Amino acid sequence: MKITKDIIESHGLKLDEYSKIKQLLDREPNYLELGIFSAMWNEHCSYKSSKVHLKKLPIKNKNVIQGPGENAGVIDIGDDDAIIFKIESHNHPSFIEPYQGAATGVGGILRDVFTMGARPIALLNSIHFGDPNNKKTKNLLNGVVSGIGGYGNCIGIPTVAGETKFHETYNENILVNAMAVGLANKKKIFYSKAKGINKAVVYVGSKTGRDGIHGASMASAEFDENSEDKKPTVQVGDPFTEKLLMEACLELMKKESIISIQDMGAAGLTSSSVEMAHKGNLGIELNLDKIPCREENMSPYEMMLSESQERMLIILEDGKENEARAIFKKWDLDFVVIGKTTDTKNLSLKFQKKIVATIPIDALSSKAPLYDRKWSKKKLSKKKTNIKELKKIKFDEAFFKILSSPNHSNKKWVTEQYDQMVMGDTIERSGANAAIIKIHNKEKAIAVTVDSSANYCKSHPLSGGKQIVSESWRNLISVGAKPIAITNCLNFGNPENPEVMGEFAENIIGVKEACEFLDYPVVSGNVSFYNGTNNNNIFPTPVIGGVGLIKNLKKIQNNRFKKIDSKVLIIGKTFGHLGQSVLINEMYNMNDGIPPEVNLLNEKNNGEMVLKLINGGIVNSVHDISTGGIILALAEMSLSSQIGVKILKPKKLSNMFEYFFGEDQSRYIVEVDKNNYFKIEKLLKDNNIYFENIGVTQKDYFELDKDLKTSVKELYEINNKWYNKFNGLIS
Amino acid sequence: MKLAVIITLKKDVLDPQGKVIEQTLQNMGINSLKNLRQGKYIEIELDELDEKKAHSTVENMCKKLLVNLIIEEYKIKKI
Amino acid sequence: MKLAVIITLKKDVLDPQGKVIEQTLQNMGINSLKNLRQGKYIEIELDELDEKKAHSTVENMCKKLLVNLIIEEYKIKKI
Amino acid sequence: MNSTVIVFPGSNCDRDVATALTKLQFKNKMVWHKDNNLPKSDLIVIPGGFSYGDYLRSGAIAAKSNILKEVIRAANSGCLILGICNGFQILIETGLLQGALLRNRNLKFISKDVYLKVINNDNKFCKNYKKNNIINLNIAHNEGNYFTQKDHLKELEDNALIPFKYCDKEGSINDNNNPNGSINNIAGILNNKKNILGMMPHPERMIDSLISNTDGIGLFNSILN
Ligand SMILES: Nc1ncnc2c1ncn2[C@@H]1O[C@H](COP(=O)(O)OP(=O)(O)O)[C@@H](O)[C@H]1O
Ligand SMILES: [Mg+2]
Repeated sequence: MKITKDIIESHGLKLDEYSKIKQLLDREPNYLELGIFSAMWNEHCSYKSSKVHLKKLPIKNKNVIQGPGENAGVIDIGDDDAIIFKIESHNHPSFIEPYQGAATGVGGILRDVFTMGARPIALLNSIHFGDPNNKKTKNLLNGVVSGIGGYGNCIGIPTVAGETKFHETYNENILVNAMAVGLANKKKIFYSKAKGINKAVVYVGSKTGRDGIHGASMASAEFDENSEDKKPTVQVGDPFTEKLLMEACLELMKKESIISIQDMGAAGLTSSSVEMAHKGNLGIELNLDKIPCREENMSPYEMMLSESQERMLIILEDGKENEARAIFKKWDLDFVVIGKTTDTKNLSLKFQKKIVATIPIDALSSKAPLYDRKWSKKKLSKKKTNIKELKKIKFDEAFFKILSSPNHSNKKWVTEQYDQMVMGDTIERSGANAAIIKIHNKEKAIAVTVDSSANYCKSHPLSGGKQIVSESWRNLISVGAKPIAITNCLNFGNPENPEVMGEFAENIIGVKEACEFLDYPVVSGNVSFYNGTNNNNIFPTPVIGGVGLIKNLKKIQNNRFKKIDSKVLIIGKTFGHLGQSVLINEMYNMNDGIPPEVNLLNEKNNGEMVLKLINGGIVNSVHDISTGGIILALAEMSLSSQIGVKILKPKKLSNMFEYFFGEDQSRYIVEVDKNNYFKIEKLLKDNNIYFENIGVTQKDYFELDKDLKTSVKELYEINNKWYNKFNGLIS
Repeated sequence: MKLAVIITLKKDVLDPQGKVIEQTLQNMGINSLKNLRQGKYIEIELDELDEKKAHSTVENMCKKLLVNLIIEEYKIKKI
Repeated sequence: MKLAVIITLKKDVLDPQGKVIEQTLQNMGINSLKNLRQGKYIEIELDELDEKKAHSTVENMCKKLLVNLIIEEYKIKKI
Repeated sequence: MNSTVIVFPGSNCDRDVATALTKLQFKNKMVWHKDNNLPKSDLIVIPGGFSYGDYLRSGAIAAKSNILKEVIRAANSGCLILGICNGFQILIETGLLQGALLRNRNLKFISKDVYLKVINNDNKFCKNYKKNNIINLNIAHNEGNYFTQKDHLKELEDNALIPFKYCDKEGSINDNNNPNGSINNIAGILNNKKNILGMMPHPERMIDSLISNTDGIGLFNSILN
C-alpha cells in the first residue's frame, strides 16, 4: 500500500516526522511499520513535548529505589519492604465509555505495579467532571464511579482514597486518574530491561482482539468504505482475568525464572517489546503467527496496535519454560512463546513465514522526536479580592451553601461503592486526610493521598504547583506519616498552544521547588496532554499522589474530634487570603483572583511540628486546612465525629469572611486535651511556631458566636443532600 | 402490548462473561461448543395497542437508557 | 448451528434490576410503560448440524449451568 | 480445631479469613478448587470475593467445581460450613442453602459498616453472642438482596434459622436500615441442621480494633468452643 499524505496524517504524524522516519529507515516504511512508528511516536508514549521539562523534577532521596522511567516508582520503607506506586490517566476513554474507560484505567495502573513484583495493596483515584448541570455529567459520573469500583472490588484491592470534583472546564473532557500502590520485597523487584540473546519472549494473559486499535489510522481515505466498522473498538475490562494474571505473575516471580517483565499498556505489544529491547540495548524478533487472537483473520497491523487488556510480556531464563507454563496453566491463562531476543537491535516481525517489518529499536525509542515547544509565561492577575467591595452576604448562608455544594458535600455515595476493607489492612478509609494501610503482619503502615487544585494552577501555575505538593505533604503529616515521595499525573490541554505549554512548564517549576524543599521527590508519573475540545483547553490539573511511612502504629492520627471540652488550636498564621477561594468561587462566581502563596519554610516548620505533636501522642485529632478555610475544616472534624465545637472569634478580627474562609497555606487544626495545653503551648512557643486558640469542643452544636449555630446532625444533613437530589432520588 | 429487546455486545467487543461461561462448559465436557456470548433480554409491557407506536416507544427507551450504543446493539421483537 | 437461550426470572421472584429500570423510564416520562423485567440472552454456536442434537446439548447446558431452575426459567431458540 | 479455606479463581477474601482463623488459633489449610481431597476439617470456609468474576450468576460457576462435591459430602456428615459473602452465594448455588441472592435494590455495589442484630444464638456459629446483641460488621457486595419463597421464609423464622438481621444502632429492624433490600432484613441464614451458615457481612474484617472493631471475633470463638 502506498503511504499517502492522508494516511500519514490519519496516523497523527506530521509530515516532517514522516521524513524523519524515512531518514531513519533509509527507505519508505510499509503500512505496518508506519502504524508502529505512530504508536511509539505519539505524545502518550514518547513524551515528546514534556521530556525537556520533566527532567527538572527531583527524583531522588535516601528512600528512593527506583525513580521515573520504569513501570512504577519504588521506595524503601525499611526492613526488606518496598512500596511501588504510580498514577495514570484514562481521560479520553472514560469520556467515550465511562464505565469501561474507568475500569480499564484501574486495570492498567494495577499492571504497572504488579509487573514490578509488588502485590497491590491500595487503589486511589482523582476524578474531575463538568458542571453538574451539564446534561452529560450525571451519566459520566455514575459510569466512572461504578467502573472504578467494578474493577477494584472484583480484583479485591481496596479503593481507599480519592477526590471527586466538578467544574465546567471539564464539561467536554473529564479527568479519570487512577493510582495503585503495591508492596514488594526490596530484593525481588522486577524491571523491564531485557538481558541476553536468544531468550524466550513469552506472551501471557488474555487473547488479543481488535480493541482500541489506533483510532486515527482508521479514518484514512482507503479505509472508509465501511466507516462504521472502522471506529476503534472500545476496550472492555476483565478484572477477573486480571486477578488470575496477577496471581500467576506473582507466583512465577517467586521462582528464579524471569529476566524481565513488562505489561502491555498503551500501544500494546509494540511498546512493550520495544521498551524491553531498548532498555537492554538488544533486538527482538516476534513471530506473529503465534499471537493468541480472539478474532479470526487479524492482521499484523491489528495485532501490533491492539490495546486489549490484561496481557503481559515476559523474557524467561533458559530452561524455565515448562515451570512457567505450568503456573499459567493452573490459572487458565494463555502462555505462548512468541519470539526471542536478538543482537540485531531491530524489532523484526514475522508473519506467515515472511518478514513483515524491520525497524531499528532506537528509531522507535531514543531517536523519537523531542520538542522544546514554545511557551509563554503566565501573568499574575492584578486583581486583589477585596471582600468589602463585594455584595453583602450572610455568614451562615455562605457556609451552608458551600457545605452542600457538589464539590464540598459528603462523598459517601462515591466511597460506599468501593470495597475499602478487603485485604484486611485498611486502618483509615476514605474521608480522612489520608488513608492508612497497614503492612500485612507488621507493626508499620503507609499513608496515601491524592490531591489537586485546578483553580490555583490555572490562575498561577507556579504557585499552584508548589501548593499541590505542599497540600499532599500536609495530608500525610496530618495522619502521622512521614512523607516520602510522590507520583504525579499532569493533565493539561494542547501543548502546541504556547499558553498551555507555559502552564505546564511553570507548573513543573512549582512542583520541583516544593519537592526539593520538602525532600519529597517524584518517583513516577504520567502526562496527559490534549485535554480539551475545539480549542477549549481544560484548566491545568496536575494531580499529586503521595505516600508516607508510619513506623509506629500507635502514633497515628485522624481528623475526628475525640472528646468534648478539649481545646482547638490553629497552627500556622491566618492572613485571610480569599483569592481563588471556595467562598469567592461559590458565592460570587469569580475566577480571577490570585491563589494563596506557599511559604515553603513555614510549610516545613509547621508540618514537622505537627508530626512531632502526633508522635508525642499529645494531640487528640488533627486536620489540615485546605479549601474552604478554617470553617470548613472545623465542620469536617465535627461531621466525622459528631462532636460539636464552640468557635471563638479572635480578638483582632478584621473580617469574618477573610478569617474563616481564607485559604492561607501551611495550616493545621489540632485538638488538645486541656491537661496537655500548657505543654503544647510551650513547645510551640519555643519553636517559634505561630498558633491561635480557636475554640473548645462541645456536645452536639456547631457554633460561632451569634453568626452561626446549628446542630451537628443538621450539618450532616446539609452536607449529604446534594447527591440524592442530583440523581433525582429526592426532590 | 408486550415487546422484547435483545441486547448484545457488538462483534469485536470483548465479552468476559461469555468467555468464562464458554470455558466452564467446555471443561464440563461439552466439546461441540464453539462460541458463546452473553447478552440481555428485556421484556416490556406497554399500555399501547398500536404496534408501530409501541415499537417506537421501545426504540426510544433503548436509545435513552437500555442500550449502551458505544458497545452494544439491539433488536426489538413483538412477543 | 446457532441457538439462543432466553433466561428470565420466574414470575414470583423479585427483579430488582427490572424494577429500577422501569422506574427510571417512568420518571423519564414514558407513561405507557406498565411492566419491565430483565433477563439474559445467551447466544451459542455449536459444531453440530443436527438440530435435535444441538437442542438437547443446549438443554443440557441450561440444566447444568446456565439456569438456576429454582428462580429462573428458560427458552431455547434456533437463530 | 482444623479449618479449611477453599480458594476459587477470583476469591479475594481467602487470605483475610485465613488470617482471622490463624489469629484465633484455628489450624488452617488453604485448598485450591481443583483439588479433589479435603483435609480433615471441623470447619470449612468458603470465602468472599468474585469467584469466576461473578459471571453468569455470582457463585454459579464455583458451585460446579470438583471440590464442592467434597464440601457437600462433608456438610452432609455434619462438618461446619461457613460461607461469607461470595461464599454465601456459592452455598446458595449448590443448593446447600435455599433462596436467592439478587442484585442490591439500588443496583450499586454497597460497601459500608452495618449494624446487625443477633436474632438467634442457639447454633454453633453464634453461641458466644447474646441474643439481641447488636454488632457492627462490614458489608461489600453487589448481590446480597436475599429472597426466598413465603413458606421457606416462615420456616426460617419459625425454626430459628436466621442468626443475623440488618438493624440500626439501636436495634430496630426496618426498611430504612436495610442496606440491600433483603427480605425481612435477613443478613444470613442457616440450613435446617444448623451446621451451614451463609452470611453477607464479613466477620473476618472485624477482628482487630486498630483496623475496625472486634465484633467478628464472637463468631469464630463460638465455633472454637
Ligand atoms: N473518588 C474518590 N475515591 C475515593 N475517595 C474519595 C473520592 N472522592 C472523595 N473521596 C474521599 O472523600 C474525602 C473528602 O473528599 P474531598 O472533599 O475531595 O477532600 P479534600 O477536601 O480533603 O481534598 C477524602 O478523604 C477522599 O479520600
Ligand atoms: Mg485534605
